[in-house]
Amino acid sequence: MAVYTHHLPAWKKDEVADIKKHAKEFTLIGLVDMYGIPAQQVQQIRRNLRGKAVIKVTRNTLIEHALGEIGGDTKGLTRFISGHSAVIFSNDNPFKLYKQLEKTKTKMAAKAGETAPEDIVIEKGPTSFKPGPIVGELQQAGIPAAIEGGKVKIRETKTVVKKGAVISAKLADVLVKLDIKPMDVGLALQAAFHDGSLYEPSVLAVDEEKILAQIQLAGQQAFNLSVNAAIPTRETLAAILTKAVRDARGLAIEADVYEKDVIDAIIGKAHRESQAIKSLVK
Amino acid sequence: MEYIYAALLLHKAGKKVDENGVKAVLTAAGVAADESRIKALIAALDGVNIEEAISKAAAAPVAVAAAAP
Amino acid sequence: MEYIYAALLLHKAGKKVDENGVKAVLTAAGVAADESRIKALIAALDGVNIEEAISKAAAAPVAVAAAAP
Amino acid sequence: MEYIYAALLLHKAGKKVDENGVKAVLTAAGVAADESRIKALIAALDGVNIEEAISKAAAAPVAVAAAAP
Amino acid sequence: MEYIYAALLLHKAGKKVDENGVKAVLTAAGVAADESRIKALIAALDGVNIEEAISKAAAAPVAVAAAAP
Amino acid sequence: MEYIYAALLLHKAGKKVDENGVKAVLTAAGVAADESRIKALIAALDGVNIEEAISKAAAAPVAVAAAAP
Amino acid sequence: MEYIYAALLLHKAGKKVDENGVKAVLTAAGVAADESRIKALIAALDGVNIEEAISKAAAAPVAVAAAAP
Repeated sequence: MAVYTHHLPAWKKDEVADIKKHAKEFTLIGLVDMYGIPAQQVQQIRRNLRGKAVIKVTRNTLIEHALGEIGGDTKGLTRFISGHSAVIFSNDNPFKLYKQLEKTKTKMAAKAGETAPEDIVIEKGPTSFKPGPIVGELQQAGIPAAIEGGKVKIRETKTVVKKGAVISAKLADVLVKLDIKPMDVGLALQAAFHDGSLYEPSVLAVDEEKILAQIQLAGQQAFNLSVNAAIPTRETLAAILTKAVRDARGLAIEADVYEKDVIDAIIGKAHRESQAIKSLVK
Repeated sequence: MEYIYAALLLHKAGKKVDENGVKAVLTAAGVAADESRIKALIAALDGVNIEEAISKAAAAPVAVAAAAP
Repeated sequence: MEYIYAALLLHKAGKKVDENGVKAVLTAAGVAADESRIKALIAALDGVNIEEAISKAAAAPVAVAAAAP
Repeated sequence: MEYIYAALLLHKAGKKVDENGVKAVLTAAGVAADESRIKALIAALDGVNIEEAISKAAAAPVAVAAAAP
Repeated sequence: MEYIYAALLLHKAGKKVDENGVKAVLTAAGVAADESRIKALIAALDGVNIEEAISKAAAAPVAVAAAAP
Repeated sequence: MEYIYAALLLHKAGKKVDENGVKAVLTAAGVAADESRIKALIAALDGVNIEEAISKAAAAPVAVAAAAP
Repeated sequence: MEYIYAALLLHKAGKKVDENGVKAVLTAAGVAADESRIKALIAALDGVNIEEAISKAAAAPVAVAAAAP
């Protein structure tokens, strides 16, 4: 791949200058893979990212050229350029951008030879098909179809392709007919440069459930510490008082300290004990 | 708990739950009754509807179980 | 319940739960003790671990509540 | 409950829970301490492992719950 | 917890729960009261409904069972 | 958990939970803050109602306590 | 609660939970740290096994409110 350092035509110079300008305006510069995304969907994605990210589609050579001119560590992005790369700019941090891009993914029909992103399961039950060659097509694709009551029916729920397996031409064809769209299509972040560091997608997929669970745990720990160590805060003092009183009541009931506040409970305890013995005696 | 059982026994027998009664019952059981605890018990029971306290105790566990969704 | 209360009173006071004890306690409470009922009670309690039976009674409702999903 | 609070205050502060201590604490709080109630409290707590009693009570919350409507 | 019990004691005795009161009670219990802890407690008490917190202590265990999903 | 505590500290203090804030807090605590982990945390918290997440937590221990028979 | 989180942060980071540490963390979070509250926190934590205190469930009144049908 040749790198044109001189004699670029004016429009190419403009493209390179545009990338460099954006790189100055945004804190994040990254590469996304546009492979296989229909133009219409690219428009939709751009709309969804408005205000959050800008996508610049241009020739790979020009992207490489611009990255070279920006220089420094940003140049490290060059090695992630692939056949259908576009440049993405954002002021979000790379994790947020990754999240945004994940959200813009939409479901599309599978093409023959594509890999199933998850188990594809056909539910049993009636279909809208009228009896005809479709029954044979379904059966050939491994779907247990039959005619029942003048309608085509799937006899039993079946996993037609496992996650990671290749979708055959026949299956792709019937999936379209069944209106099943198993493919997640969207911009895939190839790499991002932000705040002096290069981020690869492998580190950008954050387990948010885990972080939320940790937030809950931390909240619980702080509450426990405050109450158990009797450290009064505005939020926990009521709970501390309640615990202190509950402990006091518990002690009074356990130790038979006859006080007005707990005499009900002591009578209750005696009653339950008596019931237990009564049930043994009959 | 022996003090409260003495009180419950008197109550169930339809007797007045007072210091003398509790003391007599405890003594019959061979317990060296502590006057101050008897006094405290009678004071705590003053104004308490024992029957009601018992029926609440009987109802509570059912309510707990029923309340669990 | 008077007979049960009397038995538990003796038990809680650390005394032997026997016919004489129950009778003495009931009498002190002004109850006309029925010898045959006392005998039946003592017979029924024979071999029973009262402490265990009581603690099970206290724990049971909690278990019910906790088990309800 | 103020007598219980006084006892727990002393206990949590690592002090001996005795009549003098309870009386001093109650008096400082402006409570006209009743000698007999203090005696009853100390008698009831005699031989009781306070920490254990509290955690035992916490484990059997239904006993407490009986009073709840 | 001794600071908390001092506050509860004052409240129950119908006294104002303030720095002087808490300090006096703790001192009577033989505790070398920490001024900063007293201040923190009094500051946190501002806006807390003590009576409500107390009444929850009796009711809470039922909620425990009900809250278990 | 240090990163989480730092975020919650900022949140409770009414401050914005952002990269600079978390980094400053961690550094002050003597933790060698990892930029990438901070960025990941901030991204994960984006759009999360922290108060709600925490209050769910406050309810949790009760359920846990109830479940342990 | 920010003081509690500061203490938890230092503890989890393996640092000593002392006045200087807490103050530094709070200041970094942009909190105007109150010396007296910090002192109170440190005094309250004295002798406390933090690991144990954070994992021991303390029943939350929040659950009570949530459970009320």
